[in-house]
Amino acid sequence: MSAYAIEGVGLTRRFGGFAALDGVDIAVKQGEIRGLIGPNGAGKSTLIDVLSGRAPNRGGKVLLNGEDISDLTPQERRRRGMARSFQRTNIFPELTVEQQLRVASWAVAGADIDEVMDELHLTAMADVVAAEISYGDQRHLDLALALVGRPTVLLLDEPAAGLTMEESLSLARILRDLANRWHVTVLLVEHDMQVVFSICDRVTVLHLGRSLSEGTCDEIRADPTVVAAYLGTEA
Amino acid sequence: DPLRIGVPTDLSGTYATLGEEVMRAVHFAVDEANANGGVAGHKVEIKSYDTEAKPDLARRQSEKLVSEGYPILTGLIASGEGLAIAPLMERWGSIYVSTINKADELTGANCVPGVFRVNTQSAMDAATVKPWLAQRKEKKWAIVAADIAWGRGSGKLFAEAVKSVGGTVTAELYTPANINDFAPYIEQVKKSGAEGVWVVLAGRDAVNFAQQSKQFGLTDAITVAGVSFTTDGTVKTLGAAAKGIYGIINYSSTLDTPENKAFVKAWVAKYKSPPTNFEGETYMGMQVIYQAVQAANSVKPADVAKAMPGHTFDTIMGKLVMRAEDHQLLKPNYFGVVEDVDGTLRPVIKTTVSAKDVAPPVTCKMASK
Amino acid sequence: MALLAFNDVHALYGRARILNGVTFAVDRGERVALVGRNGVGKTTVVNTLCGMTRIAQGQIAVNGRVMKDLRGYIAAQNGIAVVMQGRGILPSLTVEENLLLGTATRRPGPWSLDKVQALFPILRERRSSPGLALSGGQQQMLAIGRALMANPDLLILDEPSEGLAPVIVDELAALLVKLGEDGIGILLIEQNISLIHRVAQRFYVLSKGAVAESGSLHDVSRDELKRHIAI
Amino acid sequence: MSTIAHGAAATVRRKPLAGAALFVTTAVALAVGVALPWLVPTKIAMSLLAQAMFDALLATSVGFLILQNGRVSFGQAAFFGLGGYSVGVLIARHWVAPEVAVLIAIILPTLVAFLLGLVIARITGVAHAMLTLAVGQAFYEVVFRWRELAKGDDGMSFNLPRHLFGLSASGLQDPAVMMVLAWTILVLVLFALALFARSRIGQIAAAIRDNEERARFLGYSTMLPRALVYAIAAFIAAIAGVLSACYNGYIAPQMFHWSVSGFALIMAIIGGAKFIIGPAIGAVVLFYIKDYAGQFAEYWPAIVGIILVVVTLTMPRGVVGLAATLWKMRGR
Amino acid sequence: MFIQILNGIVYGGLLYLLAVGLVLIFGLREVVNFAHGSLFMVGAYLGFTVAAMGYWWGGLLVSVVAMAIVGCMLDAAVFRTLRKQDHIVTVLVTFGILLILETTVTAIWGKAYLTYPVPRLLAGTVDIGSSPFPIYRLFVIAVSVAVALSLSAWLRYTRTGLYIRAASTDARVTAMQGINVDRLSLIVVGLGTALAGLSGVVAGPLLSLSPTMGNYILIDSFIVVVIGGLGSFAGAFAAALLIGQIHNFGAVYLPWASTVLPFLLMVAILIWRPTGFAGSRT
Ligand SMILES: Nc1ncnc2c1ncn2[C@@H]1O[C@H](COP(=O)(O)OP(=O)(O)OP(=O)(O)O)[C@@H](O)[C@H]1O
Ligand SMILES: Nc1ncnc2c1ncn2[C@@H]1O[C@H](COP(=O)(O)OP(=O)(O)OP(=O)(O)O)[C@@H](O)[C@H]1O
Ligand SMILES: [Mg+2]
Ligand SMILES: [Mg+2]
Repeated sequence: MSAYAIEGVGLTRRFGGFAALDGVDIAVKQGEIRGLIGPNGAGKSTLIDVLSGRAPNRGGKVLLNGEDISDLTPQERRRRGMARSFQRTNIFPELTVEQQLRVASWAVAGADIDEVMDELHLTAMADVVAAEISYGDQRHLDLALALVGRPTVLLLDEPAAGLTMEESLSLARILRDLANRWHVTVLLVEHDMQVVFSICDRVTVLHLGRSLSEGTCDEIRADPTVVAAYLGTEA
Repeated sequence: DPLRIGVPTDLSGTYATLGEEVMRAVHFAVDEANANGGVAGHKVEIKSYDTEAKPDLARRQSEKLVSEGYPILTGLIASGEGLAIAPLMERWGSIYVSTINKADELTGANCVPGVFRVNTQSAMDAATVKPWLAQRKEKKWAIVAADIAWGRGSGKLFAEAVKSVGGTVTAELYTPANINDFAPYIEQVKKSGAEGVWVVLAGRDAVNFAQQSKQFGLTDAITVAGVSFTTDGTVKTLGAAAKGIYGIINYSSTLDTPENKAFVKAWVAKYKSPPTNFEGETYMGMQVIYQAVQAANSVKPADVAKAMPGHTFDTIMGKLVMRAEDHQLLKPNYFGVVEDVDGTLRPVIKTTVSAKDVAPPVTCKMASK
Repeated sequence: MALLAFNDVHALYGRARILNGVTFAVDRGERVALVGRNGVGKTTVVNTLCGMTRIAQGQIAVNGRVMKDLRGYIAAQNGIAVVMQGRGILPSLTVEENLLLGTATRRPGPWSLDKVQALFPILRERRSSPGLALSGGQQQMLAIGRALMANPDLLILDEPSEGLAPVIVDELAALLVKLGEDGIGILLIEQNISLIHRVAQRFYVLSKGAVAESGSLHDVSRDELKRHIAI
Repeated sequence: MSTIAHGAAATVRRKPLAGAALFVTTAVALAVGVALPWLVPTKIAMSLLAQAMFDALLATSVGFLILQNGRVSFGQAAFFGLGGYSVGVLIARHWVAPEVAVLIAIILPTLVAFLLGLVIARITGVAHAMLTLAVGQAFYEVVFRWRELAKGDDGMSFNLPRHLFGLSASGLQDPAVMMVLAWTILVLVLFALALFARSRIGQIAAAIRDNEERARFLGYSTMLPRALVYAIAAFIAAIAGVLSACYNGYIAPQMFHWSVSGFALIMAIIGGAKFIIGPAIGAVVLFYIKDYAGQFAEYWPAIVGIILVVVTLTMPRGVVGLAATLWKMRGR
Repeated sequence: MFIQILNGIVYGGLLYLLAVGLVLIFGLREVVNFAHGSLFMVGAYLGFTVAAMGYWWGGLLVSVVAMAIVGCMLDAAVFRTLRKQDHIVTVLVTFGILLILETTVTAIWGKAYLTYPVPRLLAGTVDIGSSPFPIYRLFVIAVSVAVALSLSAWLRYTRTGLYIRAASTDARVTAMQGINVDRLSLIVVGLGTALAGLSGVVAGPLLSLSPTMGNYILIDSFIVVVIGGLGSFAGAFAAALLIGQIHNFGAVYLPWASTVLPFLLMVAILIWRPTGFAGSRT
């Protein structure tokens, strides 16, 4: 087995003449939580899209546990253990919370959903159709759909957005737990620096479609270019 | 007990205008009979349902009429409707007198004891063409026909007729039903260099084709003739655009027989305008039913059916025989042209082809039970 | 006279009662935060103002006038601009067209296309790309820019920091403070405590469909506020 | 963290008919079917009921596609007609044993629909409706013009064989027998659909209907389940077509016509397309409304039109939707 | 050949006039308007009645104005009431309206086919490449091109146009910008229906009038709308011209398949691009 759970080599994505991703390399070790930060429009979501098979990848390669999965469909990637959440909530509006989590679990051999519902405070609204729960709860649900069946690689696009501060921290705890206990590898896009710096092993900074720098949290926090371009007073 | 006639017909579908004519003629015949004390003492009653010219609905409505006590049926328009109910006559214990269906099969391959046809079938129309064609000077003909069984059959027979009189067919165009724009076809007729065009279209298609060819100057440039094309209804709609169009006429109010003159007179007195071809044919169907009832001296469909084959009927077209072998009424057919008659345009009969000359061959193998 | 005042408002979605007597007010030049847990009904407050729920009881007054008929466009015509949760970008319209929509009420004021584009340069750079093509954070900027284009008296922002990079959140904080100082009322619905503290002067805590707590932000620490929200 | 008890006051999911209730209802409905010949007074009433059942099957097929796939079909008559034509042509030509003809007539449309489903199911909304319309009309044009197959536009009558599956086939044209048969088939179909909706594959299909992209990211191939729903829907339409063709002893291109599909859709919506039983109820209601309006000769369309407008304005969720609402209110 | 192309443009133009009304109404109210064909038919009958008195252009005006009013009423009474319902439910209502309109027209004008006169000004033919071509058909082309140009300009360059495009994408968000979407949709549905009236009058002299005349052209118009990419005006124009040509050349070169060609084209285009020519709507 490869040392890297998920690896992207030379990832590129263009819209017309504009390169949203311009040959980005990224490699995340087994069980690592990798933060992915960068200014708005840096290409973070696009990177997740390319890794997860939502967007076509022109010219680069995606490796999952050392195996080239560039040509696989999203469903095939999911069956190999890669799961993702979405920045724009992407749920099943007409199904109840429980129904959709159940459907999610069937895809991965009937995993248990009670734990996920519990952790993400969805139990109380198990029987409510998703269109009628609040935005924050929908964000929870989106994340829960990704967590069902404990994937080996998790690609999360701003999971803490829309959550209360306290919930963000509880989310951070869950992720840390997943990584430590189950060796789940996480690639985490997040603008909430408290979350990023509290749980990430390493952080990659993306800027204008390129990887600007990579390092431990402390290294990144100390990098003046990152502070100027991105962190501001959060540093 | 009354003579009860069921009239399933198209009141809201493709042929709703014909259905309207059917109903008018039926009402006329009923009122006339009842004013004279009924038919052989039986008061005449009718009931009608809308079939939308759909076979399955024709079946359902006919069945309803029969079950409600109206076992003598008439008035269906589309051939498919007639063909759909024909096989059911025996089971329902009813009879059907066809007055508008043109498909040869109805009294040919698909004939059954309970079905009788009073109107002209396609084969009879075809036999009418040749005598007319022989006397025309146009030698190059184009054909524009509806792409259905009737149009294809008529078109083919016309092409054969043209060849048999030494002419050529320059274009054979079959148009889908209910299209809006005939321009591409008109353009092709023009380009083919035809001296005449033979049109096998009915209803809306006939009107649209005639109107658009007038606009393109086709009608003025070459001879236009057709079958079912110069019905009274179409001519009325088209107005001046119809003038000078030739065509097969199955019935015309201008027909010069004493019976017809009396009928037209009574009709005009009631409706202010002369009867159309479909009205004439439907009326004839009612005449046939009445006389069969008189002959049978019964209103039971089985008795009426027995009285029909071989019987000679006294109709507005003269004395006509219901052929026993296939239940087709042997009637004459006509060829005419649209002309101004007393200030209104009407198809006027120019050539009469006798019943004997248009009689179709018998193809029916009636399983007589 | 308050710009916006809710007086004991009870509101329902279908049969589900979400607001249970909400009372609060925002005045000119005031920067007010509305906070509360997920699903407590903060967005419902905004939706109610925009006529998207059924009001069973209570009143909403804008500029001292009690609103009888609350339909979607009425709040905006009364000088209230909303940055919606989920942003409400029109995906097939260009960025510039999205901004121009903000001026539908034709209210005069300091904000123009130029000024908004100067504030968020990306909105100029991408002015002719469809709204759909923007990244999440860029869409948030567009939503804020569009609300500014309306030159509102009252600006309501439903979780505006969501998806924004920290530097931009800094800028947003400064902007909101400045707007308030210019006399505009600000109603800020937020989860980001630090942003609340930087921007707002007063706060209301929503809980169980009603205002459970309120006060001045000078008097409470971040931790206290967090505890309030968690009730 | 405390649970969010308050906010979750929103609508609670409609629990599907509990298992036992479903079986009991089905059993009762089947028993009613057996008793029908004693309940229905006249032959013509039986004949009408039988034909209403054909409509109910077709509408159920359309409704099922909406419910499970979220796709509006404007061409379900294609499978109705295909079933009818297959059985009619094969029996008339004596190409295969009549039993085989019936089987082919049901399997062929199902297969065709499955293959079509693989291609067109990814298209949604109005475009999908138009596509299915195109498919239906293409079949219509073919049988309309292919005179050698079944006499083109005139349609073709055919005689049933003496025996079918060892039973006397003439019963198929007897209103009493056909009424009971069609009723029983409808009940069984509805029962099977209810089971399908609760099954795993049924719920997965519902998820795919709701959000196809996310379903793929959960690991599902979305093509097969959708095509399967198409196939099931076509299967039901084909049964209706076979029954109708056998009962009438006649097939005509109108079986494929878009107006048949359109009316089936209307029936499904009037009844309530969000309920499995809705379309069947809608079909029966509309069938009798239309039959009744027939008394008003050519004015019947206006009567039906007014009823459609009134029904949709007053009960947008259909007859069954209204009934469900009333039932809920009674519970309060 | 050239004449055939011209004929294709005539039919395409007619389809465009009808389709663009469908697009307008679909955009704002998300209503798939099955009554559109019968509104076209009513427009034709209204115009016919006035034209039969000798005022051809008066008929045009009366029809357009009357249909605009009908459209506004339809929007206020029906579409507004149903705006929160599933789109499929509104289809049912429009179908009901279709049935009512057809029956009403039958009761007033009868079932017989009527022919609409050509205005004196546009009667006769001109020779195009030595073949006579009706002047009236050139007029049809002119009308549809004029409508296409002015409509796109209006939608592209005016504020109301912007609001309409916005409301067609998301009525809720548009309303929150202070735009009265109900009033906007009154304009839009009124306009769309007026265009149906206009096309009814314009088509009148080409076709015969009957209560069901709308049904024979509605499906072609729907195909145009779908191929164009729902809600797209430019797409509808391109699609209308394409279908017009297909219709003509199909009749000449592939007569046996001419009726299914538009369908086949639609299938091909949708499989290639599931949202049609210009579709980006989701
Ligand atoms: N469909 C598209 N067409 C054109 N450009 C696009 C499209 N989608 C994204 N982009 C552009 O690609 C760039 C990267 O977008 P992406 O969504 O990956 O940013 P991001 O890093 O996730 O930003 P954010 O933090 O705001 O979510 C942005 O400049 C965006 O405008
Ligand atoms: N359309 C709807 N129909 C029924 N109930 C709804 C609807 N929208 C929201 N709700 C319910 O109303 C409650 C309040 O929702 P709201 O969106 O106002 O919460 P919020 O405070 O804004 O939460 P968040 O912080 O997650 O955005 C929630 O419990 C939700 O379930
Ligand atoms: Mg992003
Ligand atoms: Mg909210």
